[in-house]
Amino acid sequence: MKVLDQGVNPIFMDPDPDKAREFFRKKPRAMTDKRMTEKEVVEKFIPDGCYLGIGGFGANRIPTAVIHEILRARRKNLGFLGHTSTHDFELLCAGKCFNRLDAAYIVGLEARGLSPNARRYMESGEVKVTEWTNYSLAARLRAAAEGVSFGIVRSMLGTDTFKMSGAKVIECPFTGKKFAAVPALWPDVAVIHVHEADMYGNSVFRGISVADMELARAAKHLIITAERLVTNFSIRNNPTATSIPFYLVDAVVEVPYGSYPGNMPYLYFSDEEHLAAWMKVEKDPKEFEKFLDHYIYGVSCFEEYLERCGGLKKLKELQKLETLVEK
Amino acid sequence: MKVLDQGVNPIFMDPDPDKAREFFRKKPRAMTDKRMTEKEVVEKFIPDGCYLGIGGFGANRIPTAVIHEILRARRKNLGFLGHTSTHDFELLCAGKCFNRLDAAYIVGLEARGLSPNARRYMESGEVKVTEWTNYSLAARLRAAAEGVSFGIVRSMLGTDTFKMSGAKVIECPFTGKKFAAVPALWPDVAVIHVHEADMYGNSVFRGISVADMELARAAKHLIITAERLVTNFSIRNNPTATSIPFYLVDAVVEVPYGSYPGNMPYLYFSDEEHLAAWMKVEKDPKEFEKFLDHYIYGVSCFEEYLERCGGLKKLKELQKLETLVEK
Amino acid sequence: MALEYNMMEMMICVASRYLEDGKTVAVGTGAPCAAAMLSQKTQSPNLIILFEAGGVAPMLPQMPISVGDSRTFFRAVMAAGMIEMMTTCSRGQVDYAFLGGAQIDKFGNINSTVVGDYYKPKVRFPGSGGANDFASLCWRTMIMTVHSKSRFVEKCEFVTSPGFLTGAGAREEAGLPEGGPYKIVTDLAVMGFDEKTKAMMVESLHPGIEVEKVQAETGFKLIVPQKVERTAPPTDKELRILREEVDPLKLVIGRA
Amino acid sequence: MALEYNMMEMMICVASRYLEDGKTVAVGTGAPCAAAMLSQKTQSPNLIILFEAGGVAPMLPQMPISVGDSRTFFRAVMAAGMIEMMTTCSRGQVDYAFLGGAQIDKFGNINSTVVGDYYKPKVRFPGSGGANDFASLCWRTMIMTVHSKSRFVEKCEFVTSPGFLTGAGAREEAGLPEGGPYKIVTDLAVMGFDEKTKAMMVESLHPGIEVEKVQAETGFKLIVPQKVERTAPPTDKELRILREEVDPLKLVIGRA
Repeated sequence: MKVLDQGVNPIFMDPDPDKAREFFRKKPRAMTDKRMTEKEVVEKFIPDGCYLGIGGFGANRIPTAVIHEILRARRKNLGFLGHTSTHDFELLCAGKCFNRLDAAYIVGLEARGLSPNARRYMESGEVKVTEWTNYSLAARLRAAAEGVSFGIVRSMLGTDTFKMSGAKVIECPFTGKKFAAVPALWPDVAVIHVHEADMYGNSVFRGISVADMELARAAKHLIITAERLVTNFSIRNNPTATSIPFYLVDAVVEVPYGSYPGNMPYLYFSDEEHLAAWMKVEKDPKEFEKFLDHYIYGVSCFEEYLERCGGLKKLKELQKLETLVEK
Repeated sequence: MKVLDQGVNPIFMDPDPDKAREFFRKKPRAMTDKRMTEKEVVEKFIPDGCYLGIGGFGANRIPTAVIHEILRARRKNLGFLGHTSTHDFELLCAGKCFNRLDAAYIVGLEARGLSPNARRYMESGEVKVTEWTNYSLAARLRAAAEGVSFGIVRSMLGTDTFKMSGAKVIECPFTGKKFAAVPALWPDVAVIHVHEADMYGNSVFRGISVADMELARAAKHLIITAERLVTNFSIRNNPTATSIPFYLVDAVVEVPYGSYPGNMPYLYFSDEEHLAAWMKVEKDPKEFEKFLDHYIYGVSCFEEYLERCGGLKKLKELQKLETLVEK
Repeated sequence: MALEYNMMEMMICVASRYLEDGKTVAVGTGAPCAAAMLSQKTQSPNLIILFEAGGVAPMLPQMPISVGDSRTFFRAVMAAGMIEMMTTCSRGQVDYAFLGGAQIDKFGNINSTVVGDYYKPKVRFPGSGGANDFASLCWRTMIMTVHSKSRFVEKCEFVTSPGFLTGAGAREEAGLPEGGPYKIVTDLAVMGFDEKTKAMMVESLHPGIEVEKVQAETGFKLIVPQKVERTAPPTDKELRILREEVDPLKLVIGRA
Repeated sequence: MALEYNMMEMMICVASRYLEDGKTVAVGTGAPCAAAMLSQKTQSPNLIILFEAGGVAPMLPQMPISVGDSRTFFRAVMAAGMIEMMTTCSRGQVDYAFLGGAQIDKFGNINSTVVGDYYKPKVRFPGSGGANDFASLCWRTMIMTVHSKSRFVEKCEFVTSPGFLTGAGAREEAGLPEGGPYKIVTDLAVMGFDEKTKAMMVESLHPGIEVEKVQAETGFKLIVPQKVERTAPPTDKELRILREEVDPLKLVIGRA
């Protein structure tokens, strides 16, 4: 195929669909009990150097418990999918966990401002970056989910975002129109937080799906963290609501309040005080180290972190904020 | 782009995404009352010669009332999207409504056998046909829904299905692998039957979506028929369940039992007796004409058709069959 | 004394044995669905049944009439859509698919589109539906059909769904992913494909059937290896489950 | 006497007037969202607000903090996903999108990625997020930003999101669909783009601002047409609705 132009930055993962097929051919499909702890899933599915994707939208429906565990396990040299990553990105930068990055939205926390530490890390030159957009990165996952090696979008054309990407400009064989072709992306592992899952991994989330439908299907290994486990009967009672079927899933971790300090739609709002504390303390690297020790490295489990952040009383406040019963 | 091979049959609809954009630019988006009768929608949105797509799966969740109205309005020279079309196809063949066809699954009614009249019509040479598969036809709709001019699949390659299609073989710019490129398909109009819709067109269906997510987004005009109308409040109370947003929709027709004689998941099963009667009477063209007069041309509205088929008593039986309360 | 059985029961029981536990199978209505259900109730309790229109792992209360009817997602774990199912095949997560057709040739290609001239056909059949997609994208295509000379032809008049196309290397050359026809279960025998040439080969003869009979009902020269297996007849257990639990209304097994 | 207002209130009120009734607008958090909400409550009750992460036409109870937080689909008509929203843009069904950025150049290109060397940046910003997608796919890109020489540059150091690229014909040449920057609303003026050259042009000066001031705060030569409009100041009604209904907590309008 004639390539009219192409981005200069590396494609970190092999877009060969037949290699992915070989992997998926061997991936176990039986409906078995997949419950694990966050420690176990990091140990088993997130080794040093693997390429990681995180579900949700930065500080909304994120699998915080597993990300903390990645830091505690001192994981290094990961590849990371920077698809509207905000607090998740801030966390992984705090642990200097990754050294290569597909970037669509990074270092910022949307209306909250920019993370000083994430900026330091990204300005250090220690991280190899390839540029994308939110849609083109979602389209890379969609192509992988479709079992093909590329997808096409009309974004990026003509810009430096394209130049610093790994995309190529091609022509439509029917119309001659130009498109940006983007390579399929099969992350080694993805972690997605949901409202409900059964022990086999059948998962339900409420509200927006962001890019999680595509991420769940593209990832070679998939870890689900769930606000609560439900019976398989409950799943089968309303199959229309299932977003992720069991055969995509490798592990299920039950984590109530698992998206804290992020927002979990219909359950609890984000803890803006705590997120602001991060941004503030990051300005001083020394203080930031102590802060990380207190909230992450020095705690043994996610529940302990929740306690240190204010425990049930704080969580009840966030629940009130979320449900807007008075509105 | 280098084309390695290509199908010989016509592409009936222009795959230019910019022409489609121009159309959608002007399509009204405001949330207005779109309720109409089946007569009105056929009059307004389904003129002779237009290209039509039908939602659901042949004899499952189909918009029977509108199809009957198409016959009664003696529509001719339509283009038709033969994506697992069974009873809907049988109906349109009975009216000789279309003369060009994208075919993936036609003339059959799955386990029920082949429609004698549909076969006669398709063997007459009166219909221009281009061959596809269920997936590649869905992929054509998906490409249109994405606003691009083509999609790629790994189906069809090496077969006569490809040869008699309008697809092209291209090479991936990243891996050199071959794919079948299929042209985007924007039908002029689609009709989809759903469980619930509000007067603006926000629509919910339960159970499998077949290719309706893609069809709803690809069609230039979209007609929804709904088992029942619900309030906008009801839609907003659970936005996760919405499959089709109002701005895609041109008209909403309330048709209880609207998928009859097809199956409507969770509400009523297909009327196998009536479907068998079709197959039987089709063998004799003379008898078939009388049959059509009795059930379609000679009735004034869908409710009258339901009455002639056994009315509420029959519908109650089908409801019993569907819900399987005893299981 | 063992139970008697008809040829449809024979085909279903034999086909069911090829479906390994813990694997995924995309099925159509009728005999394939019966074979998958039987396999679940005998050797492969963790066999996962998928339907192309969107049903995932239902607790099938009875035979579906359509691969899109509500039975196909009765108490399913997911009610999805066609793109979901077909891309699951494309990703390499569907192990088996079942096909039928009007003609099958020596490389396992299938015709379910037309007999006669394409533009003015003598007989028009449904076309691919999802068959070409399954045959292209799943790892192993299973075929169940009655054995006759008019069905088993040297070369299909129209190749709707790919087997091994023109033989060894042809799928790769066309760009198809790894896969292809696996077993053909008929009322006479089970056929597989020669590793090297990808041509059809007799693997197992049903009780009372000799290779000559199979060849006589086949419109091309079958490969007959030195050692041909003898198909084990349906067991009483298989037959009882098939008749009492899988198809009590005899919708499929009554057709033989 | 008319109410006083700050520059953020000015920008929001002015931007809100460009959003026609019955159209769709993709918004981010902060000022763009406030402008869209204000427009709904004044001239454009049928304006449809979309969020890139999936929220469609919510009844916004307050300013979202994130374009993916639960406010963005509070009592929405649909809670979809990002591909749904971006393909809606790509199909041509989204009329307006709002962007911000660190730099904007005379053809309306935007930099929100890096200042300095890309591989070892002096400042690393978030990158495109959905901005490049919106600027590529929506019909009219709206930009709200404070007017200063460091922001309005001759040429962006890095073009994150396309304006008219290098000028007339460049979007078409690159393969982008029709679209591009529409209005730039700053604290000093409203800029548009010259029909022929696609270069930035002053359209309307805010109260008390003269064209010299705007040019002085701009790092390239602005086109000044013979007739420049005078921006109508925020009305009392606009200000009251903005303060009481849209942003009572002063999350955005308190930032000026």
